[in-house]
Amino acid sequence: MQVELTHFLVVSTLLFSMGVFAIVTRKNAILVLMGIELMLNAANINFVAFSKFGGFGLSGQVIALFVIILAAAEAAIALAIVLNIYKTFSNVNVDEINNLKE
Amino acid sequence: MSLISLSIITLFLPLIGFTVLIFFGKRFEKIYLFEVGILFAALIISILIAYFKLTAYINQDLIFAFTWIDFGVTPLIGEFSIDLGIKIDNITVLMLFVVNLISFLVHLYSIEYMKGDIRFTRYFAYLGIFTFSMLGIVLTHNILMMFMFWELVGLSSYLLIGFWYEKDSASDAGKKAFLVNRVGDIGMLIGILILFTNYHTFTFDEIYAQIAVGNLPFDSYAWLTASGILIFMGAVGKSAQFPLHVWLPDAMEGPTPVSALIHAATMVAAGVYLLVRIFVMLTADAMLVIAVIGAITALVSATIALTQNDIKKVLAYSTVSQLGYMVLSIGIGAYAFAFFHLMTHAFFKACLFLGSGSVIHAMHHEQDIREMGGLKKKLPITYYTFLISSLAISGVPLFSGFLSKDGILAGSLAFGNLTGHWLLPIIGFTVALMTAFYMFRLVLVTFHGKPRNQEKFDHAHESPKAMTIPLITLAALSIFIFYTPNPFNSEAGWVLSDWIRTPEQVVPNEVRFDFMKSDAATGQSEITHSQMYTDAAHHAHYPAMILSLVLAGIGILIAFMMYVWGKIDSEKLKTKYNSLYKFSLNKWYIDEFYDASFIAGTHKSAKILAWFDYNVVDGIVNGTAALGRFVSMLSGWFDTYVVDGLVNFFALLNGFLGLSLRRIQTGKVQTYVVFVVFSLLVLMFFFRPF
Amino acid sequence: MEGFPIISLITFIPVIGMLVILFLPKEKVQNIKITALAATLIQLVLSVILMANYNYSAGGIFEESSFQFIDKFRWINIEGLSWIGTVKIDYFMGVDGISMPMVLLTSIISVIACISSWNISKSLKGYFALFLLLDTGMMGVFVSLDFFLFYVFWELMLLPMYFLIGIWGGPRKEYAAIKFFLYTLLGSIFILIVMLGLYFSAMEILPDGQRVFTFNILTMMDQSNYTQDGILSPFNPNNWRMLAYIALFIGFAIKIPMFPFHTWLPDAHVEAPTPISVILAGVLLKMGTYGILRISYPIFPDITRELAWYIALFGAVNIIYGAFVALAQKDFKKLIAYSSVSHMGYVLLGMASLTTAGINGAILQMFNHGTITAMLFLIVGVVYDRAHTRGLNDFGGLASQMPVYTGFVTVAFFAAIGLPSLSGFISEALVFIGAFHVESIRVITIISTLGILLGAGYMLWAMQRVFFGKLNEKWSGLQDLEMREYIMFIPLTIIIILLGVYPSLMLDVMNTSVNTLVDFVSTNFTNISLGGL
Amino acid sequence: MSLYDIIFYLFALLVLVSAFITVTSKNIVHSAFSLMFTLFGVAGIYVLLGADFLGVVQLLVYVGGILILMIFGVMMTNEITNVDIKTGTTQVVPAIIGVGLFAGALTSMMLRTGWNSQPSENMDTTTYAIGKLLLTEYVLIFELLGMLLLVALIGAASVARKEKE
Repeated sequence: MQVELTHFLVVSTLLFSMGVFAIVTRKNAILVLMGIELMLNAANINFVAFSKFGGFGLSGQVIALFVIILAAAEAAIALAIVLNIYKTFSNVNVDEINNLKE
Repeated sequence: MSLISLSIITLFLPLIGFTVLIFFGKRFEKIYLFEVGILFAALIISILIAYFKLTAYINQDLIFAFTWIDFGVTPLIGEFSIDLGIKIDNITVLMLFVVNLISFLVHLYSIEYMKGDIRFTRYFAYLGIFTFSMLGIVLTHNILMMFMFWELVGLSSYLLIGFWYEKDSASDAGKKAFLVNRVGDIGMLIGILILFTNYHTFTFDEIYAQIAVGNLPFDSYAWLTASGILIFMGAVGKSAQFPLHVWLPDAMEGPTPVSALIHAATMVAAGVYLLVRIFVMLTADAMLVIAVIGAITALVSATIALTQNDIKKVLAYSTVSQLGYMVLSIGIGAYAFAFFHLMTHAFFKACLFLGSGSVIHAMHHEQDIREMGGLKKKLPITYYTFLISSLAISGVPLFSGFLSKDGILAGSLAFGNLTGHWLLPIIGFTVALMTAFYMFRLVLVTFHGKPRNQEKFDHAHESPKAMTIPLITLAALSIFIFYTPNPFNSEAGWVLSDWIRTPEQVVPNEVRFDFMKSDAATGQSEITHSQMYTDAAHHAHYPAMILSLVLAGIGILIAFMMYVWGKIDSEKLKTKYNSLYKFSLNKWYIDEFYDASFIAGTHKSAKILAWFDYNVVDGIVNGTAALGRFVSMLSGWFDTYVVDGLVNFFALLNGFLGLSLRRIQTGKVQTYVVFVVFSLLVLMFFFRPF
Repeated sequence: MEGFPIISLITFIPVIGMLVILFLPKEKVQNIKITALAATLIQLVLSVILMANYNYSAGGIFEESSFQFIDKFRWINIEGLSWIGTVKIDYFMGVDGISMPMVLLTSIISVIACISSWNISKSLKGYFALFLLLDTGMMGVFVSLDFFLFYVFWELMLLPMYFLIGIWGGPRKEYAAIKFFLYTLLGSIFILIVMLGLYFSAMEILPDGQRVFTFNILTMMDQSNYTQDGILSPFNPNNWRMLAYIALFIGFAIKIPMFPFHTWLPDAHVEAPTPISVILAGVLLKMGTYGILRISYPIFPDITRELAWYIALFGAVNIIYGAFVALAQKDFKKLIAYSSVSHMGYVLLGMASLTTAGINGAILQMFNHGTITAMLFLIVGVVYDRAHTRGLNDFGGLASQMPVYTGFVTVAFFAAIGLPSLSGFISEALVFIGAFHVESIRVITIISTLGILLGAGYMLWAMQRVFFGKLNEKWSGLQDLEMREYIMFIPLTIIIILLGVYPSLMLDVMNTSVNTLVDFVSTNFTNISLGGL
Repeated sequence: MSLYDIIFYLFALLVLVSAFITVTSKNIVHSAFSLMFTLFGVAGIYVLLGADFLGVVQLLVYVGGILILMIFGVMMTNEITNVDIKTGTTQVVPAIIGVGLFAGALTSMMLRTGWNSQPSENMDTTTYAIGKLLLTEYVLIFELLGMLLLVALIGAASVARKEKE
């Protein structure tokens, strides 16, 4: 079976689903973050794949590059927030931090 | 300097005095001397004016006028403007002299009389503004300006009567004076309006010129008569004629020099002065009304004066009575005597009041003559001046009162003869009798006999010079020699033969008295302008003189018999004619009648209207508001329970749904993500491309 | 003065002051007060400049060319509105002899009221901001020559007044404020209806030849500008003009206030703080009579002639009724309030005469009543500030305690009574002269003269109760006037005496216009036959 | 099956397996390490897709930067002495159902869509072209991202810093 666009897309879909799974199930905030990274990577794979197969030139790659930069920034901020949460609640378990309820 | 500028100066001098005293009165204690000095200057100037006018310009009137308000060309009545100005004729200068002289003497007198009063300079300021307003009345050449100054003297009278406003009776009297005068002024105002509406001018001479050419108000004699009577109403108020005389006796609450100046000599005579001014436009009917009012006034007040015990009240009623004489005199056409009596009365009545002031001063503000007696020894100067003035007012020969009063009585007799109105002379002579009686009652009870209140008597003492000099001056002026060389014939004197001329009336012949008709007139030299009337008056002269002498003698005799010789017991008379005595003592119950009718009626209607205002007019407003509130309450109820009820129902429904959905809200982000995922699935299902 | 928008400046100076005040912090009490005073003072100075440059021989009333200091430009310009067509509204201001005295009065009273507001302590910033807004509203009413603009200012004045009474007033302030507001609003509705009726009846020809409906008051005065079938057109044989006149009259009469629409006045006065009472009596009441002279008379000369008798009748009722009710009052301020009702009756009577003297007297009476009543309310304010009561029977003998104050009171009271040499006399006299001249209302005039007796009655009685008699020991601590009060009283006293002695100062200003008005009202709109009514 | 295909499947397997370990591992350190492999695999896929520059960047930024950062985060938020760094899971069952359905649906969509794919010819190096693009067409976004990074840096520093006592 010749590797085509669909293959890449399936891989990215599965990777994305796993990211979602991580976000939904894990208690630790850092793991949630990792899930997000997975999702971003999945999206990036799509960008690059479309860039190659869709005839869009290099734009997809450039966007992917931007997404990486965003991810880096996001990771930095998010970790800083996690540290802060830790300082406040003495843990980083997302399910115990339900201040949004009230 | 022309006489005009001199008279303007003398007009404004007292006003300057008033202004200075009002503004600087507190700072300088002696500033009242400024006012007295100013009055002295005014007196000198008025003497100069009188001298020049009566010599150089004796037959020439001086007029100065300027446009006060210019209306330009108006659409309805064309060009018109309101002019103010002054007119100087013989009457003016005489009056100017009288006012300034008495005013100056009263100022002088007041220095001692008012000494120690807390509002001493204010008193002089008020006198200043009074003098100013009075001179304004005297000098004016138009009726509007006269009305304005008329009101201003009302103001100064109000202020001076209520000068001791701490006493309720004083402030009441001031208010009463002002309001009663206003009643008359309303009539005067309407009269002025009638004239102005027809002639578009306020100037006396222009109005008379129009009437003279047969231009009648609203083309009817009735309106001419009406305007005359209405303007006379102003005089009724100011000169305290019946039925508006009630304010004058009450006005005695003011300081006594004020009573002398304002309520005896000058201001109350302004009414007569007004009549003198409008004499030429009075129709026969109007004159008859005036004569009757004058006669009634003279009679009513003379009867009241008989029984009063307050020295000032007696004098007040005698003033009203004498003013009645003057008004009567105008009414019967004895123009010259009216003005002559005004002058003579001004002097002797001022003297009487100042004399009474001297007595009151000596008796420490005791005014009841029953507490006096025997003061002759203690107050000789006061006594003799008082006596001279009493003789004058009683119509005893050699004194001024005789000259003028005799003329009036002769005139009334002639008038009765010519027209058949005999009641007028009868009243006139009756009043002459009463006058002599009550004046001598006053003199005898006050100065003769034994002191009734020994303590007060012991403390009595003659007044200081500043008070006696005016007394002496005024008493001297009550002697015949200043007016005529012949004590029995006033017409021989310079006042009547040279200075005062009766002008010819301007009203159409149809509405004049027969004897005043223009064909009955014969030139300017006679006192009454009408030959027929002059003849009649000459015929009546001796009978009137003899009759009045006899009556005055009888009056004085009765007074002596009652109060000196004790031949007639006054107490017995009192009990015998108790109801009559009470009637007179209570002033014919006129005040009570006014209180019960007009004043109570006004207050009652004020209360009713106020009630009407609060409850009906405002009630309608508030009722409308209440109705509005009720409707809005109804709609509010509808809104709350029906319209809003529906809304609330949905809200409740939502709330219920929300409550049940609330369980989903865990606050955990992850749960939300699960929902997102599920929702995405659902969306994907719905929007699936296959 | 060509090109310099002095009228607009006079009108909007207070608004500028208001903006400045709004930017000031509320702790800077002194700055706020001084700003307000400066705004009103500048307004006064400009008004005096206006007066100095005023041409006495220009008539105004109905022709734009003889109005002075005109500010005019298109304000609202909306084209092609479905059935209404083009809406063009002018910003049109100018003065003539009728408005000039009112402009001067408004600026004088504003300054006095501003000084009188000095001891207001409660939320000062809001007070002065509203006060200045009120000033603009009043001034605008007196200079507007466009009905729409007039109406805008008329309403603009209402709102600050409501708050000034409702927030800074006495114990029943809410009641009084709402009553005032609703009552005046009711009148405004009548005015609005008539305004719209007139708008759809009169057309203006623009320079480019286009005919558009207009709110221009001067256009509405010319018979030839009316369309044949306009609802308020004189050519229209229905009676709408009569009804419109009555509606308009009621709208203005509420402001005067005319019996039986007067009951808001005593309540508003009693509850309002002193400076607001001063404004209310000094300026606001004049807006009603001014409106009648400016709008009702020249736009409806036909109806005016027909109904003059009734106006005179209501004038007489106002005079007598107001005086009687005043006589029964026990509250000093209420007494003055009812005396206002009585005095405004003279204005109505004078206007109803349709003669030069009568209308001159009416306008002069408007001015004089403004100054005199302002002073009377200040007088009540002085005694209320010190004694915290206004009951006439609570006092007595104040003349001994406060002699200077009593002096000013005497001037004001006698001016109100109509004593010659004080300003009240001449205006009342002119009113009587004018009214007596007209045969149909002569009897009414004679009855009205009773008012001067009753007026003297309640004034002197009040004077006696408050100032004469023995001094009540309770009041032996009352102070006489202070400097600020002198500053308020002296200018008013000077005006009162000056106009009493030489009324031509004011009469010359208005006389040409009044002549024009009388001529206009008695000659125009004549060839129309009115059916019925 | 060409070499290209084999390499793709290897990398795909690496990515998916290590990702699975990442999301399921109880030990957070294991998760982190398997994430490294995932990222590495993704980098390989990039290279396979002809995005060599991006693959390098992926390695540098993710593996060299983000991952290190995360491990630091793990260590700073768990007591390091506690060797057993484990974390719990929650709502596993709904997640499995939901995510399974989601993945299934998405995959089926991917498979059933008729992609009009036209593989472009391989470029020699993309670095030059990307650099050109960055400084021409995307220069604004590029600059903005630069700003964003700066802001993120400062923000992270300020959020994470110790509060003053």
